[in-house]
Amino acid sequence: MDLLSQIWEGSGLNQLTWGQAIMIGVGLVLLYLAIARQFEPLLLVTIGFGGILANIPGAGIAEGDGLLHLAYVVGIESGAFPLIIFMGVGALTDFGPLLANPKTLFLGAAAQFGIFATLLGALGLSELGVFDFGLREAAAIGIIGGADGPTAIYVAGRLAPELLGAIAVAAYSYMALVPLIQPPIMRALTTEAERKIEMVQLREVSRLERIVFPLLLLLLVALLLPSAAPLLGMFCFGNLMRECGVVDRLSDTTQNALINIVTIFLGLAVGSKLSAEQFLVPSTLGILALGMAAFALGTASGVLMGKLLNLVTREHINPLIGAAGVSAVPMAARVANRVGLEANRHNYLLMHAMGPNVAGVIGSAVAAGIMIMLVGD
Amino acid sequence: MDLLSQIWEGSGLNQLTWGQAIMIGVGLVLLYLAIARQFEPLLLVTIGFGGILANIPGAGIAEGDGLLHLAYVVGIESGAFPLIIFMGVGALTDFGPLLANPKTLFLGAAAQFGIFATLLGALGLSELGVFDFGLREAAAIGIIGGADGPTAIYVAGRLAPELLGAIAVAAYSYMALVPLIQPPIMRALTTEAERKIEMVQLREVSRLERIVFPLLLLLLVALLLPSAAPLLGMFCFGNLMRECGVVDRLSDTTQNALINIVTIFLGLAVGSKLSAEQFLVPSTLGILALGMAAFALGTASGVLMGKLLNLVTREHINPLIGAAGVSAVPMAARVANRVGLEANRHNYLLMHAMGPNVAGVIGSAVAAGIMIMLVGD
Amino acid sequence: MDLLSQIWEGSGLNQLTWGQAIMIGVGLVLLYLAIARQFEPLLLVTIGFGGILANIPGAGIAEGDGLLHLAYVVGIESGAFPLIIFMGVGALTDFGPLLANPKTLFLGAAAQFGIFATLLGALGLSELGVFDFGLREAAAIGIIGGADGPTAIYVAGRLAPELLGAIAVAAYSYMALVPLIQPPIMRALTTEAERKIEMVQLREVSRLERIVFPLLLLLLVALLLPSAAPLLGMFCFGNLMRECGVVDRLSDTTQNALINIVTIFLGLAVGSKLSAEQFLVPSTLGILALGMAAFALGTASGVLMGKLLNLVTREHINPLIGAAGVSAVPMAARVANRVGLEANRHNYLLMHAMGPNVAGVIGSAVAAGIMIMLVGD
Amino acid sequence: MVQGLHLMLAGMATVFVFLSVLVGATVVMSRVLMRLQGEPGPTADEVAAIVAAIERHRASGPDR
Amino acid sequence: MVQGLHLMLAGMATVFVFLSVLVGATVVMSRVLMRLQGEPGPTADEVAAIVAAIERHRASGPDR
Amino acid sequence: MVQGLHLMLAGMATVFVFLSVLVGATVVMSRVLMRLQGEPGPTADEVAAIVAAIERHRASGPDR
Ligand code: NA
Ligand code: NA
Ligand code: NA
Repeated sequence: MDLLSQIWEGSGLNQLTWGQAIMIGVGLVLLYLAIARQFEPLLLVTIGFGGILANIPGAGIAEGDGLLHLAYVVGIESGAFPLIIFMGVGALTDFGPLLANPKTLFLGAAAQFGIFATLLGALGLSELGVFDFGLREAAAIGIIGGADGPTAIYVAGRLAPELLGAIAVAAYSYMALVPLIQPPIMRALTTEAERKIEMVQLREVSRLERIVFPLLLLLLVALLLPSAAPLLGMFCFGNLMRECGVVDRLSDTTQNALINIVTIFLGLAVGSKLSAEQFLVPSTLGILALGMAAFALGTASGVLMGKLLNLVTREHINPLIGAAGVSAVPMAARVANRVGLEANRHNYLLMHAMGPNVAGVIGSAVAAGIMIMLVGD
Repeated sequence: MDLLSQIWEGSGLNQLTWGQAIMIGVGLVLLYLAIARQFEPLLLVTIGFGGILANIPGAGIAEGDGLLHLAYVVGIESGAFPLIIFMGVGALTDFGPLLANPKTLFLGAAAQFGIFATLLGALGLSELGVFDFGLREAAAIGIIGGADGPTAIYVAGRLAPELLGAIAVAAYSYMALVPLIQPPIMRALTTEAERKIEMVQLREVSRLERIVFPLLLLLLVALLLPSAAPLLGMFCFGNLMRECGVVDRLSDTTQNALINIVTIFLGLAVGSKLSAEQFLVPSTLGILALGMAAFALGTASGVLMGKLLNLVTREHINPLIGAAGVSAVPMAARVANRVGLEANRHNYLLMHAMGPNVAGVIGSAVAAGIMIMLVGD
Repeated sequence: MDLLSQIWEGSGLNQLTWGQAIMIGVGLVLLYLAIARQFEPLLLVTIGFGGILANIPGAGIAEGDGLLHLAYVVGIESGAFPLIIFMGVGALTDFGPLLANPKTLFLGAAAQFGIFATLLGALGLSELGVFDFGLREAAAIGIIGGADGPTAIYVAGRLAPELLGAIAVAAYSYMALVPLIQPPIMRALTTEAERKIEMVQLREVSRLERIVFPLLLLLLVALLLPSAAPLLGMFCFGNLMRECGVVDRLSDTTQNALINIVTIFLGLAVGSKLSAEQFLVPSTLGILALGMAAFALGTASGVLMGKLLNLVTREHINPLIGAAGVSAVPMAARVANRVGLEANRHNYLLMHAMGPNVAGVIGSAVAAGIMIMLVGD
Repeated sequence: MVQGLHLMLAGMATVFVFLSVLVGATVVMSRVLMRLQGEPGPTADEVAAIVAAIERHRASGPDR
Repeated sequence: MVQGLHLMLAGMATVFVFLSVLVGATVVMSRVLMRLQGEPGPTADEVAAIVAAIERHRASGPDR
Repeated sequence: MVQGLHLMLAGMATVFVFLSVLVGATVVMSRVLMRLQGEPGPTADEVAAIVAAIERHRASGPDR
C-alpha cells in the first residue's frame, strides 16, 4: 500500500545516516556525563538532548521553522540568550571577596593568557597544516579558555557560528573536568611551602561598596573597552539589581525563573548546532585539544601570577587561588580549596579563591570584547 | 461636533455586528463554564477572555499588530507554544504506573481509534454533503479524540488553522465533560463482574527506569516516526528534566513559571481565532458533533481493548481503566476510579488508570505524527 | 602598532561625546534617586541603567541588533510590554474599595482633567512659540498626568515614540514625587473641617461582585470605547484571573515571574530611548514642566470633585481622597491617608482612597483610548 | 489650540460619560447580585415587615 | 472516503506497531536495569545458596 | 601567525591595563566610601588625638 511505503520512507530506520546515528550517540554520552557524572548538568542535559533532537532524521527540528532553529535564531544569533544568562550570573555573583582583596583581579587577568596563547596555537597549527582555522575561528576557540559558558557562546555566535556546537560542548565539558585538569598543574608549579600559605581573613565589605562596584566597572568599560559593554553591561546590571536592595523582586526573578527559562532554550539552541556535518569533522578534535590546552595554560598562568604577586607585595597570597582565575565558577574555587586542604588541613581557601574566580569572569569578558573589536569586522 | 461624531463612529454601539455580539456571548459562556463549573479553567478562562477581546468591534486586537494576533503568529503559527506546553506536561508526568504495567500502553493505543474513525466519519459526511471537510480538516477534527489540548492545537495549527478555534474549544470542553461522556459508555460495555475486577498492587519503579524511559521513547520515535518527534521529543525532554534529578531548578521552572506564562498566551492566541466569520459557521457544529463522537469512540475502544487483553493475558485488568486511554489527564483516570468504586467500594483504580492515561498522551502524539506526515504535505 | 591604535580608536575615551557623558550622568542620577531615595525603584533602576547602556559610545546596544533596541522593537513598538504589565497590574489590583463605594469613580474621572488641560497647555505654548509640539506630542505629554507608567509608555509608543524616554522618566519621577507635589495643593483647596471628615466603614464586597466587575468594565469598553480595549482589556483579564479563583497558578505567575521579567526588559527598552539626541533637547524641559503641571492639575481637580460630590450627595466623603484619583497607585492613596491623619489623628483614609486610586487607572486608560482614537490616525 | 480645546471638551466628556455609566452599571450589578445571593440580605426586622405586608395584602384582596 | 479508510488502517496499524514496540522495549529495558542494579536483588537465602555453591565449586576443583 | 602574536600581545596588554585600572579604581572607591561612611572609621583614640590636634591648632592661631 502506498501509505505504508510513505510511512516507511518517512521513518528514521530508512533515513538515518551514520552521521546522525553517531551524533545521537554523542548526545547520549553528554546526557550520561551530565546525569551520572554531574558534569555541568544544567547545560549538558539541555545541550545533549537538543543534540539528539537535532539529529532525528527528517524531523527538521533544527532547521527551517523547527523549534530549535527558531530558538537559535531568536536567542543566539541575536546574542540575547547569552546576554540574559550573563545578567543572571551577575545577579548570582557576590563581589564581596573581590572587593575585600582587589589585587586578586590580577590573577583573573593572568589566567586569560590561556585564551590568547590558544588563539596563537590555533593559528600556528593551521599554518603548519594540522588544522584549518582562520583568525575568527581561532579567536572563538581561544575563548574556551575563559571557562565561562555564556561568554564562549556569545563570542562563538559572533565570530564562528559554525563551530558553536563544538565550542560550547568543549567549554562546559572542561568546566566540569576542572577537578581533574587543574590539580596536577597546580601541584607541579607550587612548592609544598607555597601551598601551605594561610591567608588573612577577608575584611567586611560595606553595602555601599557593593552597590558602587558594578557601576564603577560599567563606567570603566564604557571609557576603555565599549566592545565588552554588552556582556559586562548586562553582568553589572544583574549585579546592581542584586546589591541595590530596592528591586529584590526583579533580582529574585532574574536568579530563578528568567535564568532557568533562558538556560533551557539556550541549551536546546546550542544543541541544534550539533549536526553531523558541523560536528563530525576533524576541526572538532582540534577544538577539543586546543580547548584543553587553553584551560591548562590559563590555570598555569594564574598560579604563576600568584607567585609573582608574592614577590612584589607584602601580604602574601596562596598561589593556588591563582588557578581559580580561569573562572569556571565556583568549581575552580572549590578545587583551589581542596588542594590547599591537602597541604594544610586548616587552610580554607574557598572565600579567598572566590575573588580571582569572579575576576576571571570579568577578565574573559574583557578578552571577549577585545576579540570582537579586533577580529569581528 | 466633529469629534463627538468620530467618537460615536468609533464606538462599539455603532460598529458591533450580530456575529461579534454572539461571539462575545460565547466567550462569556466559556468563562461561565470555566469559573462556575470548573471546566478546564486554565484554558477556558484564557480562551474565553481571548475570544471576547477578539470580538471587540474596531479594536483590532486579533488582527494586524494587535497583541493577540502577535501571540498567535509567534506562538501558534510557529508551533512553539503547544510544544513548550507539551514539555511542561512532560515535566508534570509520572511514568511510574506505566512502567510498572507496560501492557496498559495497548489501552492507550486502542483509544486512538476514536481519532481515525472520526476522520473517516468527517470525510464520509462530507461525501454525503452534510459537511464540507477536506482531508486536512478531517484529520484536524479527528485529533480532538486525542483528548489532549496541546496536541490538538499543534495539529490544527499545522493542518487547518481556520478551524483552530472550534477545535480547541471542542477539545477542552469535552475534556471537561469526560465525567459525563464516559461513564454511560463504560457501563454499557462492561459487565458488573468486569467492573469489580481488582488489580494487583503496582510494583515500585526504580529511578533508573524512569530516567531511561523517556530516552527509549525518544529513540523509538527517531527510528520509527520522526514526524512525531517535535511533540514527543519535547514531552520526553520535560520528563527527563523531571526524572534525572540533576536539573531540578529547570524542571521546577518548566512546571510552574514557564508553563503558566505560555498557557496565558496560548489561551489568548487560541481565543483570537474565535472570530464570528470563522466560528459562526455550520462547520463548527460539525466539529462539535464529530469531536463528541471521537471522545465516545475512543472511550469505547479503550474499554473493549481492556476486555480483549483479559482474553489473552494471565494477569487480568479492570477494563474500566481502558477508558482512561483517551488521555484527558488526569480527569479520565479519576472517572475510571469513580466508576470502579461504584461497582466495588474497595476497588481503587486510580493508579492503575494513570498508566493508560499517560499512554493515551503518547498514543495521540503518535497519531498526530502520522497525520502530519501523511496529510500535511 | 596598528592594533593598539585600533583599540584606542574603539575606546570610549576617544569616542565619547558631551551628550553621551551627560546622559550617562542622567542615568546615574536616576539610579541614585531609585536606590538612595527609593523613587519608583523597579522602573527607575532599569530605565536608568538602560540609559547608561544606551550611551556607551560605539557599543551600539540601543541601535541595530543591540539587545536594548531589540527589546524596544519587540516589546514597546509592538505595544506588548506595557500591555503585559497592565495585565499584571490588573492581577495586583483589588477593586473591593471601588465596588464598596462606586461614586469614587467620579473622583478618578475628574483627575483626568490634568491630562487634557496639559494637552491644551502644550498646544497653547507651542502656538506662542515657547515649545514646538504637534497634536500627537501634546497628547502623549498630557498622558503623564495619568500618573500611570504603562499607560504613558503605551500611548507615547503609539503617538510620539521620539519623546518616549522623557515621558517615561517624567511619569515615574513625578509618581515618586507625589508625596511632595500633592500635599500643598490638597491643603490649599480644602478647609480644616473638610480634611477632618471621617468616612463610614466600607461594606464587604462579595466574591461574585469582584468576578463580574472586570467583565462589566470590559463590556462597557467594548460598547463605548473600543480604542481603550487593548489597555483595559488586558487590565480586566489580569483582574479576572486574580478574582475568579480557578486559575490561581496563572494569577500568581502573572503577579510575579511574568510582570518582573517584562518590567526588566521594559525598563531597559525605555532606557534605550535616553539618547542624547532625543533627550538633551529643549522639549525635554517642556515635557518635565508640563508633566508637573499635569500632576498638579489632576490633583486639584480630584480634590475639587470631592468637594462637589459633597454638595450633591448625602453621604459625605473626605475631599482629600480625590487627590488619589490621579492614580500613582498606591502612593497617592497613602498621601491622602497621611494628610488626613494630620488633620484628625483617628482618620484612616487609606482604604477609602484606594477606590479613587484604582478609578484613576481606569480613567487614564479611558483618556488614553480617546487620545489614540482621535489623535493617532 | 482650538483643536486642543475641542479635544479637551470631547475627552473630558467621554471620560465622565464612560465612568458615569460604569458607576450606574456597577451599582445595578451589585444590587442584582446581592439580591441573587441574598447577601447581606434583608435583616430579621425587614423580613418580619415583609411577611406582615404580604399577610395584609392577602387579607385585603378577595380577588386572589 | 477510501483515502480516509486507508488513512485509518495505516494510522491504527502504525499506532499499534509503535506502542507494541514500546511495550517490548520497555519490558526489556526494565528487566535489564533490574538485573544490572540487582534490584529487587537476591534475597538473603539466595545469597546463602550462592555462597554454598561457590564453596562447593572451589572444594571440587583441583584445577583452580 | 604574526597577526596572532600581535593579537596576543595587544589582548593581554589590554586585559592587564583594564584590570589594573579596575584595581586602582576599586581601591580608591573603597577608601573614599569608607571615609564617607566612617566605616570602620576612626577609633576612640584617633578621635581623641584629632580633637587634641584641633584644640592645639586653635590655641596656636590668633588669626582664626
Ligand atoms: Na574566565
Ligand atoms: Na490521547
Ligand atoms: Na490615572
